Amino acid sequence: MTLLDVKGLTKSFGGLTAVSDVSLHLDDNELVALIGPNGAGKTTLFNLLTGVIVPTEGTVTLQADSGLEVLNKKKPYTIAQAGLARTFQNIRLFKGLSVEDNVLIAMTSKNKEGFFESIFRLPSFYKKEDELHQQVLDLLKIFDMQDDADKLAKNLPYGAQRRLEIVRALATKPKILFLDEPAAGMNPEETADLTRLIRQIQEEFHITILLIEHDMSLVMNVAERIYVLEYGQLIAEGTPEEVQKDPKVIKAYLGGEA
Amino acid sequence: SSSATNGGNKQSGNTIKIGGNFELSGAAAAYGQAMQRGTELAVSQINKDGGVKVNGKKLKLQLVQKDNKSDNSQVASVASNLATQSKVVASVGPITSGADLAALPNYTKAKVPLITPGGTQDSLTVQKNGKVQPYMFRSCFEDSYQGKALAKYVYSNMKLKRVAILADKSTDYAQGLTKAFKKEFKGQVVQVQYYQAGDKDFNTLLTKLKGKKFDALFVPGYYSEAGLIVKQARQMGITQPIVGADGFADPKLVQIAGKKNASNIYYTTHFDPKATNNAKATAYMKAYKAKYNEQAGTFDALAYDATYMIKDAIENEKSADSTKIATGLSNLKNFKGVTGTITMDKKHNPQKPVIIAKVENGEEVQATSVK
Amino acid sequence: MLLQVSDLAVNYGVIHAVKGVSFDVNEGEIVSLIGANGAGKTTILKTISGLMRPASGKIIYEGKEIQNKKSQKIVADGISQVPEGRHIFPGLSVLENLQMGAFLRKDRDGVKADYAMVFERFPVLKERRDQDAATLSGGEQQMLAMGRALMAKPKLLLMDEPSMGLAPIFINEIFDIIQAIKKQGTTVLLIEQNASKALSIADRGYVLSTGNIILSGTGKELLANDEVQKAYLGG
Amino acid sequence: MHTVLQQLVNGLSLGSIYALLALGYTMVYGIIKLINFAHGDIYMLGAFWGYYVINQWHFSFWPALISAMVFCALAGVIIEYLAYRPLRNSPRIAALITAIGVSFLLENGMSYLFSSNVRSFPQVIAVKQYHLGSVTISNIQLLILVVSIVLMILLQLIIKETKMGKAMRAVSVDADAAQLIGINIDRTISFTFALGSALAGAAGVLIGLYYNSIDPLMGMTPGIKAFVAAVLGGIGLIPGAALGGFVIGLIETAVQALGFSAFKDAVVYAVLILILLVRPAGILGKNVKEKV
Amino acid sequence: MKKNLKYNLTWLAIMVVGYILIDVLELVGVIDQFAETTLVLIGINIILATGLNLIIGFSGQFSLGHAGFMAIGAYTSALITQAIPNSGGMVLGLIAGMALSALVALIVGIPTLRLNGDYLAIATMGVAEIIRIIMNNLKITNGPAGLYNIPQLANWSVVYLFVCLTTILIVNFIHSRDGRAVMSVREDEIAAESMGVNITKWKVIAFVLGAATAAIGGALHASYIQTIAPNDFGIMESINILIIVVMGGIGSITGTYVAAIVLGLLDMVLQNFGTLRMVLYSLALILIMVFKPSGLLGTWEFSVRRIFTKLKAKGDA
Ligand SMILES: Nc1ncnc2c1ncn2[C@@H]1O[C@H](COP(=O)(O)OP(=O)(O)OP(=O)(O)O)[C@@H](O)[C@H]1O
Ligand SMILES: Nc1ncnc2c1ncn2[C@@H]1O[C@H](COP(=O)(O)OP(=O)(O)OP(=O)(O)O)[C@@H](O)[C@H]1O
Ligand SMILES: CC(C)C[C@H](N)C(=O)O
Ligand SMILES: [Mg+2]
Ligand SMILES: [Mg+2]
Repeated sequence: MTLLDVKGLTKSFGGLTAVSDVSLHLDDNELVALIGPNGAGKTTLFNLLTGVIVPTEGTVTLQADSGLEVLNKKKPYTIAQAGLARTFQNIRLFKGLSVEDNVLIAMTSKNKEGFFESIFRLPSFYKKEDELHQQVLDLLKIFDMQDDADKLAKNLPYGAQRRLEIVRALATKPKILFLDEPAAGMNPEETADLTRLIRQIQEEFHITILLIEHDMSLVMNVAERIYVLEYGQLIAEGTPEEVQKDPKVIKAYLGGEA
Repeated sequence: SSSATNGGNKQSGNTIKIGGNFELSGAAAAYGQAMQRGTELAVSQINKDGGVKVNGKKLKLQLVQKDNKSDNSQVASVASNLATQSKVVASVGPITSGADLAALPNYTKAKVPLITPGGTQDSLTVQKNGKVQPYMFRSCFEDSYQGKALAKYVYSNMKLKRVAILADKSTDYAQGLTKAFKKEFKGQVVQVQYYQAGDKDFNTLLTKLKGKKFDALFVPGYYSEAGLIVKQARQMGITQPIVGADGFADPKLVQIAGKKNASNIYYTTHFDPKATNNAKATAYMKAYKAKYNEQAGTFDALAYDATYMIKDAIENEKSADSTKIATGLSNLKNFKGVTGTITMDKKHNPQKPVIIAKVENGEEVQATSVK
Repeated sequence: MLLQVSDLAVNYGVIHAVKGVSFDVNEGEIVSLIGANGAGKTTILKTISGLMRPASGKIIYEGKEIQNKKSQKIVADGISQVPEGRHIFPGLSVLENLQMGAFLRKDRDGVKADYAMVFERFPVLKERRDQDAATLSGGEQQMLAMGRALMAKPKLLLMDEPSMGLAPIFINEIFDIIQAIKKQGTTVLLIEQNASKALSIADRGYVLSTGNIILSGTGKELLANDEVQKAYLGG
Repeated sequence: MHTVLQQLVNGLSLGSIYALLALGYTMVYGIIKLINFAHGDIYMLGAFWGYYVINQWHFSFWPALISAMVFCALAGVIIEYLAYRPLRNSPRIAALITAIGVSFLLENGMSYLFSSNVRSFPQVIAVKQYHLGSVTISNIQLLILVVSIVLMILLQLIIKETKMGKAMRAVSVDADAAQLIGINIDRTISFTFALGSALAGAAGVLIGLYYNSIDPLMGMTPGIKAFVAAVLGGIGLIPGAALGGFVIGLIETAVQALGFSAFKDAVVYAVLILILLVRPAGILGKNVKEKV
Repeated sequence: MKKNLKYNLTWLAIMVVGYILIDVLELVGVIDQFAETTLVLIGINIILATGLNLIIGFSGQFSLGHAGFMAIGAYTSALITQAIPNSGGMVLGLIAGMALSALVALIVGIPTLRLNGDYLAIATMGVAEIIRIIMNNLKITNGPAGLYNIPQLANWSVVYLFVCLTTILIVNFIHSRDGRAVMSVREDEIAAESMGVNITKWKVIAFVLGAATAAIGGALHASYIQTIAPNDFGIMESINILIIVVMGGIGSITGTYVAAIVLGLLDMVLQNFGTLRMVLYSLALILIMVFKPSGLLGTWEFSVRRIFTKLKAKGDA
């Protein structure tokens, strides 16, 4: 079943067309990778899909419970509430807040605490807070971060920060998760851990994942399907095996050995 | 839960403590510092002359002064500090009406009279129900008093029928003057324009006025802006008389305007050493110059008088208790001050002659006493 | 010996990030520092460049102690750096960024020749010459950071994870470029997560773990080392 | 018609004063993102310096002007060294509070030492009025106008063309990276303060001469107006500061000329807010959206 | 659940004990009129500064216009209590002041809160100045002379009560879903939005809430000082409140308390220094900021929960 359908998505910055007429689709519970040379427009595509920037042209539709939902031109928070979550290429955690708060914030829209309920500290407030606290701990446990709950995000080591970004995105209870270079700055061992984790998330949460990554060991290991972008255009699509052999991809991206 | 309900502060020991609630910093510091100088001069002269006579004994004055930052919260705080901690029996200042209003509740609670050298707002001395404020006094004119006098003078003596007004919109002083003037003036007010205290450039407003027909320009406001207005008006070729109130009565007006520009200027004032035979004023100006090495101005003189009014009240009542001083102040009669001979009216406003001074080429050339 | 670091210790407040590290770099070499996240690699480079002061230890460059010198003096002496996280100047164009790289240089002709050299090495930068550097893609910014460092015409080039975020095809190219830089006579001190690539082009290497050097040797030796294989090469 | 022309002249000459002050404001902001609240008070120092040297040492105009610039440059550098440098790596708002503290200190220190009285500035240049048709303009107005324009061009050249100017831009966007290419941050920032404060010093003497009235609090209101002007034009930009200054001068004049003088400042702020809503980074400012 | 009850009761106890303590000290004469004035002024500053801290410290929006909202509260309640000079009027005045202030904050907040950093600061400063100028020109506000003879319905216990109420309001707000959403805006707007947080909404809510508490502070000020004028609510007043917030530590309510008290006491002591007063004050300000750039307490917060946990840990050991 097609979950997200992207048609003719285009974005130009002044004279430069960073994303040009891209059409793609993501199916339910699929793990797809997006690769391409530096500056190909991958991050821009993520930004378009999540509403951080507004497309010049094209449509994005989501198969929501209530039928089809058009997402382009919507605000990022509505898109996030509709079930699209992401991580950032340059980590953007809430640095000055605790790990737990980082995750709790992602639950804001699903959290039904009322203003007066919390101002007056009604018993129901504590009940809801306790439940949330438990949910956060459960999530953190999956990533082996339960002991970091009270630490400030900025004090976490780099690798842990990347993982926290993923936890935070998951806490929005997304249908689709976009990961922008989750393995950047990790050493091979950490990357291997991450690979396992990504698979686990996909299964456990039954979500669709679209992943940008330059580390081919990760991509070829987990992706079911791969899109390849160059100069803003899709130049190839297929299984890892197909893509790896594609001469266009080799020439533009993989290079001789890979 | 107050310790001062027993009837005000009693004088004790060999000194009489009076308070100074002064605007020494903040926006009104220039006025507050003038008030400080006038008060200090008066206190030192009184003490040099032996002090204040109470029941045959001569007691020295002690001035307890505090800075209120020209901030109303601090004004109130200083008032309670002076009244309840220092236990002063009377207070000089604050000098601005707004601050007086903020200080008054605390002084009233402690039954300590407050005498302001500069709070000119009409309603300052009356309560909401129309009764007089028992502990509020002033040594200056109230706004309407001068406004009226000026309006009469312009119409009747100068025979000018068309007046343009350039008023300070940010002070109640200027607003009060404007209102009183407009009410009293029998001629025509052709135009009213506003500026804000602190403005420096009046060319736009003056250009606008220049096109209108008027016989005199009335500038309710203080010398710091009025000086600039005179200067810019004259440079622009506005030659009509410029009239003002005691806000003009400071040597700085001429300094800022420049001698040549300061011509054809009329203003109401309290004291005038030159034209009248006021020996007190002349002596004061000399003493002031000797002590501070600069020319005296209105506000220091008013503060000086305020201090002497307290002395007078004490000596008349033969007691330096705060409630007695209040009584003494409300009964003040024919007090000979630097700023005129003062009699306190029922509303605690000093009755004294208004003098109209005329300035030509930076020099005061004429002074007329009007009623 | 071009650079000699001895017993270097650096703290962030109470955190001891580098705890008595010694290593050296000979003229004309590529020396690689590898180590896990948080091992203290970036901190060492910052200290060499004079952005941080060591708690103890010495840094000797061309026979002179530089650990207490100001950064501009160190740059003037010929050490330049491609910092972690790129730190290009946003708001300035690509070309202006490169100009800034040559800030201390007085030889106009040399500078001109070097623009050409950089543009040749990184053709994308030429295409994006007048674009605001802030809007470059991650990889493009990395190239710009390298180009800018080269514009200073350094004797010693410090590189902090230059391959981070680069496409595979470009990673190879980057390492080629590093080798080319060496051939031109510039000495390189290289920090990399991509340990296998780094060690394969390095003359010598050091392995850093929580602020201490635990292994050293030639690039080949380290590549073959079991421990290194396990911990850093995913083997 | 001739009043309109005259009002235009009035507006421009008022605007040139705001512009002159805004230039220094914007320079300091441009490099360390500090709202230098004390800038207006440096201007006051310049005016008092001019007052002093003309009265006591009988300086003529140009020596007074130049010595005031030097004096203020020094004052600026010292203030930066003592009060702002220790806070360079602190939150910006902490530095702002320190700047407010410095502003209070200068205002009240001067008031303590020399009393808060208004005093008249010695008239070293005799005022001459030129009548061009029906429009009157004085030699001092012209002088201010010319000086602000010359300074603006000069500053723009310094920033765009000189090495120091480039260093200033680099430091302003990324101080660490600037160090890595060999820029001396301390010197660059000191230089900026010196330049900005020298401008304020020049403004102090010129405006003192023009209005002939100076006092320790004289920097407060113009300081805030200059800040508004800088923001209106696009803070950190030299032409923006000049433009902002002229726009405010013209608006104030227009409002007064139309008879709403009581609402002069309110209109200025309202226009400012409206412009910011349309152009969130000021008239000339580029609204750079962060790349994600 | 029991634990939470314990914490809340402890807080309640602290507040009641504080009240009784002041009351007793007043009865035995340790706190005289002057000390009481000082306490009340500190209390009002706490109310003003906690509200501003919510806006600046927690939502990260740099507002320089707090005095404007304070003015709205002050004028509204002063006019109402002049007409109805009893506690009913006071309550009505407070509610009306808060409502009006919140309404104005809503109207100006929605468009202006899109601005960033210093641009927002100057826009809010402009709003406050416009409010002040309007007060200066309206008939009902009595122009530059302002309002006087305002009945003194706010004594120290009323101020105390409102210090407690606003603190509870703001602290509870911060430590809830809403407060976290507000803080995420401060930390990173783009990330917050991508996590489903409607940043405009939360910015405006924090701004409106802060404005409403500013109105409380203004109303109490008007009632206690009994006179108000437009000039009381100028840029300097906004700056004075800002100073409390920053000096205490941005984002620390405890810090706001400490700074308000320190500055209040400083104000009290410095009265005696005459013209030197503000010189000393500014020196103190500069020195504190130079030596404690993150404010007296940084982001540290007093917490009953933490004390209990510590005590428990000790007991266990
Ligand atoms: N706001 C912008 N203004 C102008 N150009 C932009 C902007 N954002 C991105 N670009 C340009 O669009 C192109 C695509 O950038 P994008 O960040 O999407 O690349 P990417 O595929 O994610 O690359 P990388 O793998 O290096 O992160 C780049 O050439 C970049 O310079
Ligand atoms: N500004 C700072 N304040 C406090 N601690 C810091 C700071 N910067 C780095 N550290 C700590 O110092 C240690 C060394 O950090 P450094 O950045 O040098 O590591 P690295 O080897 O470069 O790691 P990476 O591979 O992640 O870049 C780490 O524990 C880190 O948390
Ligand atoms: C000293 C003056 C500025 C005081 C003014 N007359 C007032 O009523 O407030
Ligand atoms: Mg990218
Ligand atoms: Mg590093």
